[in-house]
Amino acid sequence: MKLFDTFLTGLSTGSIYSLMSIALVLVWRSTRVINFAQAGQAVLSTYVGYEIIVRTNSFWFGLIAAMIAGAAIGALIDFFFMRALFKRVKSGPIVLVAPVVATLGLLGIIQAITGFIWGLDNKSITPPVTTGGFTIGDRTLPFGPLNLLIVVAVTVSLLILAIIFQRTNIGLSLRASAFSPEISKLSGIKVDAIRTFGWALSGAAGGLAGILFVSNSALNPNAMDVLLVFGFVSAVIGGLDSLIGAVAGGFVLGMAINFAVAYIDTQMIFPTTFLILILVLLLKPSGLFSRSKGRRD
Amino acid sequence: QAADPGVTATTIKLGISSPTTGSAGRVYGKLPGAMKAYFDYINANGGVNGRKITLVHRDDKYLPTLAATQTTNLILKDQVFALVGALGTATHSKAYTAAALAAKNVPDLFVNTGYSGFANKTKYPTTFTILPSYAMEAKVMAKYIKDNLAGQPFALFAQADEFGKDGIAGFTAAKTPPANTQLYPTSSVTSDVAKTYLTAISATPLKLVILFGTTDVTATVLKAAEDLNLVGKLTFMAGSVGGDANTLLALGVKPTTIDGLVAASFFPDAKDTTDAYVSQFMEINTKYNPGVTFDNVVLQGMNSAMLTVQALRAAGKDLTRAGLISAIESKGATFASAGLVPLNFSSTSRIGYNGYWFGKLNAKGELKPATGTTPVVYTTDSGAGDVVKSDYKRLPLPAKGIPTNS
Amino acid sequence: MTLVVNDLTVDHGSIRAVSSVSFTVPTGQLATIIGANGAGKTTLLRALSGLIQPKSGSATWQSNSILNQPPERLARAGILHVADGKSVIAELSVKENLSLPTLWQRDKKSAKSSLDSVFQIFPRLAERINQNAGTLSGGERQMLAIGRAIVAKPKLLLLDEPSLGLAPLIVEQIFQTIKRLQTEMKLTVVLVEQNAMSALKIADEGIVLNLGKVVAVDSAQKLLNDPAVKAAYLGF
Amino acid sequence: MNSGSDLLSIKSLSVNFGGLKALNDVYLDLHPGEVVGLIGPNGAGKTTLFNALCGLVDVTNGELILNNKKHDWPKPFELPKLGIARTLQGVGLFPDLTVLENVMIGASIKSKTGLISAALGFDKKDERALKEVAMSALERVYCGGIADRKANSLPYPVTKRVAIARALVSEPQILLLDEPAGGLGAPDIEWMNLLIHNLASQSAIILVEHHMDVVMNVCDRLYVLNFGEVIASGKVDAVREDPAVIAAYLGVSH
Amino acid sequence: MQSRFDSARKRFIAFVLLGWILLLISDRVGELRNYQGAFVAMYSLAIACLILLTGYSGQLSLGQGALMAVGGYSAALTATKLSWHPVVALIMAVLVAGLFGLIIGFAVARLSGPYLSGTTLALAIALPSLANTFPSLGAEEGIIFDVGKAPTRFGEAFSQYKWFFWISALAALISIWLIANLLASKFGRNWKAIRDNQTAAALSGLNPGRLKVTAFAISSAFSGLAGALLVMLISAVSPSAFPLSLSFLILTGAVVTGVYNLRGVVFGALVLVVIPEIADAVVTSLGGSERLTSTLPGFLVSLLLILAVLFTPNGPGHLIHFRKKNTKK
Ligand SMILES: Nc1ncnc2c1ncn2[C@@H]1O[C@H](COP(=O)(O)OP(=O)(O)OP(=O)(O)O)[C@@H](O)[C@H]1O
Ligand SMILES: Nc1ncnc2c1ncn2[C@@H]1O[C@H](COP(=O)(O)OP(=O)(O)OP(=O)(O)O)[C@@H](O)[C@H]1O
Ligand SMILES: [Mg+2]
Ligand SMILES: [Mg+2]
Repeated sequence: MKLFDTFLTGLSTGSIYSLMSIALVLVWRSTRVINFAQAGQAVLSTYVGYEIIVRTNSFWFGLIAAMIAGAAIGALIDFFFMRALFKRVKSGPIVLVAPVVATLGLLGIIQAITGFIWGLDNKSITPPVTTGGFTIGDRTLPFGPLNLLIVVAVTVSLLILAIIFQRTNIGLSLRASAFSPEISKLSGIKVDAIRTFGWALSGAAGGLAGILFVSNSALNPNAMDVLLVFGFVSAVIGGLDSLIGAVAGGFVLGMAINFAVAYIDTQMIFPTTFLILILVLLLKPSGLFSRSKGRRD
Repeated sequence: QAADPGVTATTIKLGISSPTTGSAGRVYGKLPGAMKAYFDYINANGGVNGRKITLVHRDDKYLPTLAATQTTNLILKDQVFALVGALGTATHSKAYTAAALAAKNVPDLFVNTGYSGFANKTKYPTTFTILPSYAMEAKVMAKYIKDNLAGQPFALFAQADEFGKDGIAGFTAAKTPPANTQLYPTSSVTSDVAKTYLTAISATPLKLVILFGTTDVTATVLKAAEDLNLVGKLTFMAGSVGGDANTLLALGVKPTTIDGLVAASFFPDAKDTTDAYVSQFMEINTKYNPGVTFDNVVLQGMNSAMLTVQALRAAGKDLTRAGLISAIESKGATFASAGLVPLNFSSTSRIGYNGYWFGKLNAKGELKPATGTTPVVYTTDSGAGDVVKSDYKRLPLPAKGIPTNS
Repeated sequence: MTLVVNDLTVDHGSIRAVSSVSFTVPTGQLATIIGANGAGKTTLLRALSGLIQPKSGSATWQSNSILNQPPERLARAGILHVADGKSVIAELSVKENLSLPTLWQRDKKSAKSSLDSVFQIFPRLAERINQNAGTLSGGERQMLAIGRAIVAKPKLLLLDEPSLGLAPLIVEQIFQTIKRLQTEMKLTVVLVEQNAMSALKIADEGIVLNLGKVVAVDSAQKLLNDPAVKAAYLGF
Repeated sequence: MNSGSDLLSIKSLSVNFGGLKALNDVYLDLHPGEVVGLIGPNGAGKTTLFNALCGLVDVTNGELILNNKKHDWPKPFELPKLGIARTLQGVGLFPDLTVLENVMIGASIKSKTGLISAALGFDKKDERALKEVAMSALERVYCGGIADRKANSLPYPVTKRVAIARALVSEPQILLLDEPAGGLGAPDIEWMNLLIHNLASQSAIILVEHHMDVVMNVCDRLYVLNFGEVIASGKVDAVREDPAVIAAYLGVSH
Repeated sequence: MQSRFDSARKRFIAFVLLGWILLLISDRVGELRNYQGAFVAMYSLAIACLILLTGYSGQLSLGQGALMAVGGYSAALTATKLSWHPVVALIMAVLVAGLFGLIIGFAVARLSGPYLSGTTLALAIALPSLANTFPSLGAEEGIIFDVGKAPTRFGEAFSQYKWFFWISALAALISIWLIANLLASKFGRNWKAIRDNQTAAALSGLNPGRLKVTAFAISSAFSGLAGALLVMLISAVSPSAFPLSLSFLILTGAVVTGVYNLRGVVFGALVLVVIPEIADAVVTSLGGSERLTSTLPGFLVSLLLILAVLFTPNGPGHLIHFRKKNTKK
């Protein structure tokens, strides 16, 4: 029973991590940037969704609004900021560092702005379905309609993204633009637009993650900080370049953490995160779903 | 001898380092504002011995390093006369030494922590804390459980730091150690973690769960209990730090869930407008702190500010740091305060309040006495001393909330 | 209806790489730009394909200015540049590399057929179709880069040292292919080469660059036989 | 063949990449003072053979004999100790370092300075010695004058020479050159010809190259690879007449 | 450039001079400036460690805070639990953190780019929280690290803060001098080589794995010292003294410095200390609502950070470096 219960909580934790992880992987795939601002973007989009929910009384309008807002914010960041950054930062070890620092700076700015507009206190969003668990006999499972909704959202996002990437050429354009903007441009790919699209897509995923996550907890400017770390670790576990990997990484981490909490100790959350990550990477240094590397000469 | 910094014929400068941003800022961010509001109110009514009080606030985000530098800034740069209302164990314990408060004999008034370590006068010679210690809280809880809940065994879900550890020490001192203890790192309790915890507890015969942590964790656990349909099956008790009804409701806990939640407190209920102190503070809040809703944190801030004003008055016209400290030592126990439990300042005791009463929240979020109609107050110490029922009657509110003591 | 370059000057910071270069390539002609290392050949091509902004001068293709345009727009207009040094995306497979120029094309069928023609020219690529381009041998990468240009069905092809690192037999074959593309597809080609002899053999016209300046423009045949040019710049 | 004086001998080397047999049962011998050319069509496996010898790919099967002693396939960083040095097909200079520093990297096995003496600044003598050998290696490729230029500011032909200097500074017995003339113009090829001749006086060389004039000029013997197998080997003149080689690689014009 | 090979001596003289200047300054400024100066010295060291690791060996670490925590705990435990001399405690911080870095380095040397960053990030959140699990590590109140008062021969008026500054500055000066020597030696060159082209470096006889581990261990050792200094400055060690934001702060300092060389570390560190002050001053002078005052400092700091990345991505240190080169030509 405990095993099953833990599995279920792992599933629900994992699905939230997966959503964040997807958002991070999308930006990574399109620009080779780990977007730490995603925590801020997602929160800001969620506030927009919150305002819509307050005004329309409809969770679903809010969800759509959050995704649209997320896409817009992502696109704006790329358009006005990341493009300029990449123009200025081209080579050397700074290429590793500058985007990280830049997105951290963005995170700070977005959090300050949300804090200024909405204040620091908690807001809550009433989810469209009950958060209560499914009941079997006299037992209530630690997994209910909202958790199911989130799992479904992950699955649907993954499917939609898969379709976008398989059916259209956007996936390949994204990857090509990220790996070599110059060759992509010479092949006629509108690299700037494609990258902005990647950011927008990621922003939408972040908005979705935000509003679903907040339905189960509370909304404040720092609401997604911890989730960002777990999302990043999930993405790294999964291999950063693959959406399936992002989702798998999220579930691996979610399961690992919940089993550690259930069978060892609550205090094991952060140590488990580190241990599972280093275990995976010792076996596969570039994540579970990485493709084989190029030659070395 | 040169005069102490921060006092002139017409002003007194006080300082506070506390979080107003970050995750702790969300919980305690209103504190400095509330204190400022009360001081403004006093200033508008003539100040203290003709001096106007200014309060310099510095945000430490609840980080030890920042607390150390910000407190040092308060002393060296802002040249404050005394500190008042600093917040947090991890933060203030570092700030105290780093800012050399002891060497400079800077009064460190009404620190908002229940960590009993601050009562150590050799280590913190200028510090007075305000909250009863967490150990006291645990001991009083143990007593309550024995008297009202048939002494049933209980599980403890507590923050993995001084807060939780002090609590365990208290329960152990009361000879009722928790049957099951789970410590958790701050910021890690998600709804799934809470569910895992509650599922595990519900598999044991334990029916009583004590939550020794901040209100957001209490909320997460209660919501998990709702989801798992355990609200009726388990009884929850929250410590004074984690039982703020407003916050619980704002975080989406159902009114029906908090209805009946047992919570410890040493203050009147912040919603109780019939309480003289509360209604006076509310009035000040409306006027001098516009747009900020009145809650436990605001109450706490105003109360500390009011104690500060009394301390300053008690120190007399010739205000010195040493004088302020000895004034609290000698007269602190007689200050008017909103607390329903006695103040315990003396030359040997540095902990302000030293007891608790137990209430039950109702669906509106009001804390009503758990038994009878008036709060039953227990007092104790942080060590092995007994828990005794107190018939303490607090002093009446000074006229208009403006102290006139000397 | 030609490529007209007039008084083009390009700087790399303080280094003048291309200096007042002018030449004309009529539609359907194959011009080769030759010259020693560092003569400015690559820089010239990069300016024509929009990868760098020139300092001054003009360049038009079919009477439209092509300078300072985004490279992707020029590519879509049929101006295709195969950069030097195995210009492939190492992290993508051979197939993905080849499909880059088709991503934005509507006509999927013709994209498919041009893919087939690439495999006909370079059967080795067909064998490596799912391999990451990064694992290809140096020569295979060069084939892939040229293959990508063929798939794009350009109107103006700018080739930078296509023979680099290729085996003699393949070099022959590539030059033949370029010639064939030019004649069959009515392609205009600007071919930058170190291998001046082979290039001049297939070219209609030769442009000799030295230290960023045009030092000789003439029909390829004449250049091949001009002993002065030979001795001074071609070294054969 | 006098295998007793072999500097290097590779026997039945196979390298597989997944299902692909990049090298299959390949052999190669190198005698002191010799320049051996390794030629073959693109993708034949020439670079892979170098990679196997340098520990950059996993060898599926095969035997390595160095100075008549059987030897494990080395790790890349063990090569200088074994007296082997190599240039890369793609030049591979360190862009952020100066020319001199690039070459000093190649000589780093000569430096005995430990971490602690380096931290205390006691590495002057060692560094001076390193600098001296690096300078003399640069002189050998006629690049002494540009020692302080950053590597990423060099013209292409010069980078090729610096790369060679970096390889020969460790005074290798065996020098592996992967397309040293690739991308060079006619005058520079001429020049490279001479340089390789000079180098041959000190090291045995294995040369991979597509410029036939260079190959024919400097090589004593040739091995021809096709589809990962040796299809011909022997004296230059014999091999260039071999019909299989002509068909697979050279074409009729040579 | 010719001076390269007697630069070690020059560097030594420069550091001694700098030390003298600092000594003179510390006498002339107040307690607060001395305290801030001590922080600047501590941050300088931490930034130098990150520059070694990231700018030179090419390993981007988001977990410097964890390495600092190891040093901080080692120092505090040595001084408080073993009651050894504070100097020994500082040396212990270096040794233990170095050993820790060595072990972690072995585990992560194979990782590259974001995989390494992710792992170090996870380390940064995991390691400090572990301290709460072991009672002997003092939980949140932490373990005191008290270096004691300045020797009496310095006089009565010698403040605690000046003493902090002296210790911090001396430790940082010596350490940064050692690091600067290393970076100017073959090690610095070899690290750059494996960073820029691992294969070519390996073929030249450099063992990339070993070099990376060495870089990690050295960076960790001196980060440990920086951590011990931090803990000295705030009087005690506890998990929350090493939040993720500390690691990010160091990273920011490195970017402001320019990750390529040490030249601007003091400037980078100064920025970390001064910018919040400036933001504070701006907020105080603006006044405004509670919300504004609580969010504006964060906003200003982030804005400055972003402007710094956008307009001097290689840091002012790099600009100076660059200009010198150009004028020499
Ligand atoms: N990015 C750059 N920055 C500075 N100078 C450059 C840059 N690219 C090229 N140069 C310089 O511009 C001049 C022309 O170089 P370019 O690459 O165009 O010559 P090339 O004729 O293509 O030579 P190669 O035959 O070697 O390819 C050279 O002096 C070169 O050093
Ligand atoms: N890491 C790898 N993974 C998969 N295939 C590889 C890998 N490395 C090489 N190959 C394949 O092995 C074959 C031999 O490659 P190699 O680089 O040795 O060729 P080469 O003879 O050097 O050719 P060139 O003259 O074009 O440089 C090629 O077909 C190449 O695609
Ligand atoms: Mg070129
Ligand atoms: Mg090759």
